[in-house]
Amino acid sequence: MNRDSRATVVFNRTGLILSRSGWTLGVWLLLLALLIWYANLIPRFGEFQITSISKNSLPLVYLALGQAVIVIAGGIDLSLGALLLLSNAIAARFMADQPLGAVVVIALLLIGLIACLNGMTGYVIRLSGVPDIVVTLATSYIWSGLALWILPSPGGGTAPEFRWLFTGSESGIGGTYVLPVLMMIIPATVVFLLSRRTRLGLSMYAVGSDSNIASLAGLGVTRAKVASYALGGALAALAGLATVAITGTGDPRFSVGANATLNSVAAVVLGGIALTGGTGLVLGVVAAGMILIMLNPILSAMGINPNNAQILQGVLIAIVMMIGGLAALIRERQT
Amino acid sequence: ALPMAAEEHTHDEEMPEGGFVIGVSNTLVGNGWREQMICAIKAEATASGMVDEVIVVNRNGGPTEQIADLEGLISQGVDAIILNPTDREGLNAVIEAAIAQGIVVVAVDQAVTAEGAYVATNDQTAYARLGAEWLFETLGGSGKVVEMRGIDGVPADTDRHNGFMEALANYPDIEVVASTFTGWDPSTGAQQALDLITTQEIDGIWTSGIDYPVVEQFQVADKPFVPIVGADNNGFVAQLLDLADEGLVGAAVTNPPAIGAVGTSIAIDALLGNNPPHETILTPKVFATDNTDGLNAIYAPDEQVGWSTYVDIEPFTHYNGSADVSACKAPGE
Amino acid sequence: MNRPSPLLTITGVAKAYGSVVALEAVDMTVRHHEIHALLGANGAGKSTLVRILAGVHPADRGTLVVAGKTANFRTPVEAMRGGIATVFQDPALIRDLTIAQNLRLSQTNPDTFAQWLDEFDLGSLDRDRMVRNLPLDILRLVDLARALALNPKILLLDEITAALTADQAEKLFELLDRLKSDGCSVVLITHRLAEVMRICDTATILRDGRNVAELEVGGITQQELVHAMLGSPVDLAPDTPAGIATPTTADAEAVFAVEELASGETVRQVSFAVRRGEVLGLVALEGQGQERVFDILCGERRPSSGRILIDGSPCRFLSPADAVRQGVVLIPGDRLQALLPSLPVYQNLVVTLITRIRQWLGLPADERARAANAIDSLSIDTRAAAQVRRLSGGNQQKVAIGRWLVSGFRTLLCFDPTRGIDIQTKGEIYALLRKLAADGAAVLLYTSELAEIPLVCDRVLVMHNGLIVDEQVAARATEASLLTAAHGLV
Amino acid sequence: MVDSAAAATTVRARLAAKARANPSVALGGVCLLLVLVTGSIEPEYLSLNGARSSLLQAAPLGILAGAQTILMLTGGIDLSVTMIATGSAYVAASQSSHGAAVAILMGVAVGLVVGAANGIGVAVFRVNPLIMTLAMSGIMLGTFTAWTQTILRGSTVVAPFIKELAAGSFLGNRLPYSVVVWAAISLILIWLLRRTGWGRLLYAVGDNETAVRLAGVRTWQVRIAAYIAAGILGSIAGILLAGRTGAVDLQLANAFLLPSVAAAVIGGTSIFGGVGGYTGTILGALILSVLNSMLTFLNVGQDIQQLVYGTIVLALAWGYAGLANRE
Ligand SMILES: Nc1ncnc2c1ncn2[C@@H]1O[C@H](COP(=O)(O)OP(=O)(O)OP(=O)(O)O)[C@@H](O)[C@H]1O
Ligand SMILES: Nc1ncnc2c1ncn2[C@@H]1O[C@H](COP(=O)(O)OP(=O)(O)OP(=O)(O)O)[C@@H](O)[C@H]1O
Ligand SMILES: [Mg+2]
Ligand SMILES: [Mg+2]
Repeated sequence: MNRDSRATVVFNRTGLILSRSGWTLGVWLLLLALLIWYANLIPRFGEFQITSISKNSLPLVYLALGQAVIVIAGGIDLSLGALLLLSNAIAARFMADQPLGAVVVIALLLIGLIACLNGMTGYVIRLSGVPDIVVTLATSYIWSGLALWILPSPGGGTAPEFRWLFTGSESGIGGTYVLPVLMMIIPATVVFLLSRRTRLGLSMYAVGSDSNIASLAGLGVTRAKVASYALGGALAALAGLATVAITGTGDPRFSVGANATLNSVAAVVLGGIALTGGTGLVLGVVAAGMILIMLNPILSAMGINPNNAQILQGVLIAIVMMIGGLAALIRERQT
Repeated sequence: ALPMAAEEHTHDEEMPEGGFVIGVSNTLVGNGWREQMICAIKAEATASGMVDEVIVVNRNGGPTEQIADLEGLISQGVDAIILNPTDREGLNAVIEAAIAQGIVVVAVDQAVTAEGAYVATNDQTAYARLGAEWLFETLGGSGKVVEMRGIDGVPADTDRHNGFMEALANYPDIEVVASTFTGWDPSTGAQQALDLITTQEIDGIWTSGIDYPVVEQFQVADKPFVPIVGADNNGFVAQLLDLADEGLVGAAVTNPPAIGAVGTSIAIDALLGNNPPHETILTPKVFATDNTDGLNAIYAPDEQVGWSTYVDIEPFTHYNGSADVSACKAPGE
Repeated sequence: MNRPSPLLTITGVAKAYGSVVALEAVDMTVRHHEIHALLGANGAGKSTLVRILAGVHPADRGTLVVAGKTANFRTPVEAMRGGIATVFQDPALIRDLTIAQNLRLSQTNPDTFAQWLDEFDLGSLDRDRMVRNLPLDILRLVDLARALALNPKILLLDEITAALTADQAEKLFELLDRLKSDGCSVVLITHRLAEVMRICDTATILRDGRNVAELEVGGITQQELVHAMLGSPVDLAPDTPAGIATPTTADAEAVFAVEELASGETVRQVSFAVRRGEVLGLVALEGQGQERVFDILCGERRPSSGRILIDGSPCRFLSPADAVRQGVVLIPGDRLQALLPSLPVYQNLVVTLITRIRQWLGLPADERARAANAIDSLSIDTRAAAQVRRLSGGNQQKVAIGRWLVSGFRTLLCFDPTRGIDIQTKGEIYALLRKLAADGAAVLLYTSELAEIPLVCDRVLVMHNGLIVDEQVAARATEASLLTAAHGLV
Repeated sequence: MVDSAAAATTVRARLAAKARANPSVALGGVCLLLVLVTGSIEPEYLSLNGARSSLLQAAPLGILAGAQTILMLTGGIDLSVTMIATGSAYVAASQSSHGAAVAILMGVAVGLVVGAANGIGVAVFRVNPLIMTLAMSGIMLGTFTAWTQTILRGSTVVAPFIKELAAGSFLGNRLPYSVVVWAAISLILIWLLRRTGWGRLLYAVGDNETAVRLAGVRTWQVRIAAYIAAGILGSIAGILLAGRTGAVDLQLANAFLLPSVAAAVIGGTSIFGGVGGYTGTILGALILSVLNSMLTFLNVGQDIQQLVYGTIVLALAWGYAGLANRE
């Protein structure tokens, strides 16, 4: 009897976790299915492909994690792509021909700097009462301008060991998959634990869910907001560093940043985080980011021409979201 | 020095006779020039008779996305890759990895510095220099001109700006009264042109390819035309022909997307073991309003305004002019 | 002079929200070992005072002295450290998190919390449940237990009993008595004067942002309390008292009826009919399926079986729009569901007039007159009419009712329309419901205040566990008879 | 000393109060200030020609921002509106051989269809508008890229009538027709928002959809109509743009996406719905157009341009929020 009830508890608990993280699981399964499909489409699927997929997804995964944290705390950041540009530009400009030690110092400083910059953005949003989307739209111009000013044309570089750290190879290609996979798992886990297991993380959920209630409950709304933007900024800086590691150069083009921002929002939504804030797990976002990066090569391997691939990608996102919407509707009607 | 790849090839003695698979990587969707480039690649592949399949990957993105696409093409086992690179150096590692696997890699439109890669580009410095020289000459060596550039920080724009400045150095009496960035965007360029021609005395305009919207603004503002330099856009060529009576003087400088076909032709040559030169740089041609026959020859009345009219590039291309390119058919399609 | 100094002294506290003056100047003294009632009509400023004491908003003027020390709380945390714990008028729990996570956020000791919760037999409540899935009464008790876990010197309770069932309230009162003897003072806000009479020692009465009286509860009657609150004596019964169902209503045809309505496990078998000119009451303990019944009747949800009949002919509601077109309209329990908070009162009232595409390109010619009529007949206080969110709760409730007066209806579904409403407004609402019925409407009224039943209804149904278990004639129904039935003891 | 300081504060307070009571006046002041700054950079700008050129630019932007305004009032947004504009322009241009009327109708049909699809996605399937329209923009880009090589192949020179409508002027070449089109659309929009049931429902749905649904309104109809209206406005803006540039390619309206949102926001429309109006948006569009001209005349690199643009947009939004929140 005692055993029984414990079993029920465990069962209920599993059911609870499943129902609450169902979307996250679903996205990971979708990624898995796509990869298996892909592996069967191409002549050989081995370490090269695994490394390729994991390292190439890094920048978007970082950016999407950052966006996820900000969205969970009730914001949205259209400047993340521009911050990626800025980080990429500064890194490439100042890391070129530097020894590893200096490169690491620059990387750490850069993460701190951009975290501060974006934390400031979060503070301005609280202070001014201007909606997040507007403030970050404006700052996206400012950061892109700054990136272009620092690195007027593509170029610069970084230390080979630094490239190895993110890509598993000093040349940026064909290395071991262990490092890129670790570089994906570690930050994702850290962000996940931070968001679910610490008070600061939970207060981000709280503020995103209802900032009035959060302040009634005695939480620092401004602190949570600023922290979410700072964390998002730090992750955008990391994305810029990953970019410099993968490409070995800096590229200050506005369009690259804008494109990255839109992808990060798409990954967040696909990853199961509602743009209304306060809900969702950041882990789904990792798979969603990988899907968005890999979809193009996969569709091409399926023999789909790029225009149709473009259409298909849009349709896929829309349909996934429609299924989500319908599911919510049906749940509401039934329970 | 020949790269390792050549060595690998030597031990399958008999050279392949065709049946190639060509991968194409592009990172700008919906851009007319790039679309025409892809069509030129397909048309040349078809015309060559040596290619079985052209696999195109295309999306909006930067070097990171392009690396993912290139590695995808490598995984698919293509024989050659033609890419319009997003970065001069950032793709080198993956390009060199492809070459190491025996894949022929041709960078078109923009150069890459990867060892062993083939490069086929239009000479952007010359593009600007030739056009600017024509303009300054037409103005009699003195006057106020506007430089309408592309996107700040993009290598092609930097090269063109350098070419423009080279030409300018020889004409001390030419004054650049304004220098704008159109972002290669027609509506932005149109607005800037309108702002400038309605407020300033201007004797000539050099554009980095946003040309027909600028000509259009003279009509909007109801101002007399000034000499203008543009690219070989069909719409601009049509204006040069049609508006000559109304006093339009101008020059179209070629910047052919058929560079994609050139790259294809080089790739096939390389696959056949013909060892083509690693660098091919096309020097632009200038078609000015005083050369009506030349303009008429490149004008393609059935094509869209953004169509680059200069499609046949001897000795590289084998298709049958604009019609084949515009059909945009890869082998087997 | 060895009388101990008071625990809390408030002097001259004032607060304005923009142009709305919520508190003009309030003085109040809470002594040690007392339960202090804070009374006043809707909008008198009670919750505003609570928010100031709790450190949510700063006061514009005035001083707070807590246990002899001048306090200047800038954040809720500072107030908590100063010994003040608060249960606000609306749950202060994050809906998207679990209870455990909410506790974590507020750094509540889970064991102490569990002990307090157990006072209400909720010790086994699953901490991993999402707050959004919990019923309101549980949420209020969670809020309370969380506040108590702070071990406060002063406990502020803003209308906590409004959402509690009778036995929960009873347990609460026992608990408050014990707290009092343990040295904690309580400030209790409620609109139920019986509760004040039952457990409070002292009452401070606010009217229009000023304290108008401080009374020892021991020596006075409810009528005197009401008089102090409103400044004039008020008759607690409505103008047109409901009698035993008059022959006319008994014979009148059923305007609206349901037959064997069911929805999953929640609603198992519900049949009844509301006649023209009748107010039909419905009572139930918390969570017996009454919410679901209302959801189905208003078209928000579809039943798993059963029929809805209007004038005897069956009809299906796919959405509230269908119901509204048949004249079946809802005043929801949560008034936020019926209001456009940032729009003016006027827009809120006339929104019911444009429900069809063919009305999109114009505006009804008589809408101004209709809206003015509704404002008049409900005497809505329009001083803060530019944004409904700035109205007091009672006036908001009136707007929620008023929008149906503007468009007209045949069947009115009211879900607890007097929750959190002051006594005068309550009387007005009773009278209004009677009048609407007298004018030919059919009214279905769910209420959590059993004392209302004989005042407004003709008949009353009692629901228990998804079934209608009893029907009584309202005039003869007593709280005891209704409660017995509501517990399923018939 | 103290007195004058006090006087200064009261004056400022009174000014602030006035600005709050009538935000359009404050925005108009900002616009005027920008015009003067631009004029100080390029004196010729302060002429009839300068004004005409700014208005010509503001017209399509203002119309696109009108689309965003309608949607933002309901708590929505349309990131596909510039793709709709481009697509409509493309269709109109390629159908120009059939005459201007057919071309315009076909163009507007694009906005209608895409708008309806967006609306169904958002209103019926409850997809977040940001994502729905982002996906739609990708779908359209792919579709039109494919179509330019197939069914839409051929000339994209626009019909003379459209050209005249978009770029021509009358009254001695002073008043552009496109500004007249914009003015007409503005009047219709303002009328719709202020004087019709649909306009009222837009605000209501943006404020609290549940309350509107419980009031008996089929809110999905309101939303779908809003997306269709936005699509049609996008089409009109696209066709005007096509007329301006004389011919069309697939990048035609790209540059207007973020400014169309910014113009509505600067004009005081809340991105969360329920608050705002088109009058402010008109001024927002004018401000951004003047700002663009200013950047052209500044003759600086794109880095500095982006810095200036971002800073001014932020300052304007902040200033406006400061006014609105001070109560
Ligand atoms: N955030 C706010 N902004 C503007 N006005 C407000 C705000 N909160 C309250 N008010 C106004 O202040 C006055 C007092 O409100 P308060 O909530 O304190 O009343 P109350 O006595 O608690 O009423 P009830 O019994 O209905 O809860 C009301 O007129 C109300 O409209
Ligand atoms: N649930 C629904 N699903 C699909 N279409 C619907 C739905 N309800 C209404 N429609 C359609 O929407 C349009 C407008 O419907 P609506 O009922 O609001 O119009 P109306 O002007 O109120 O007409 P009527 O007075 O006849 O009810 C009609 O074409 C109708 O068929
Ligand atoms: Mg209150
Ligand atoms: Mg109907």
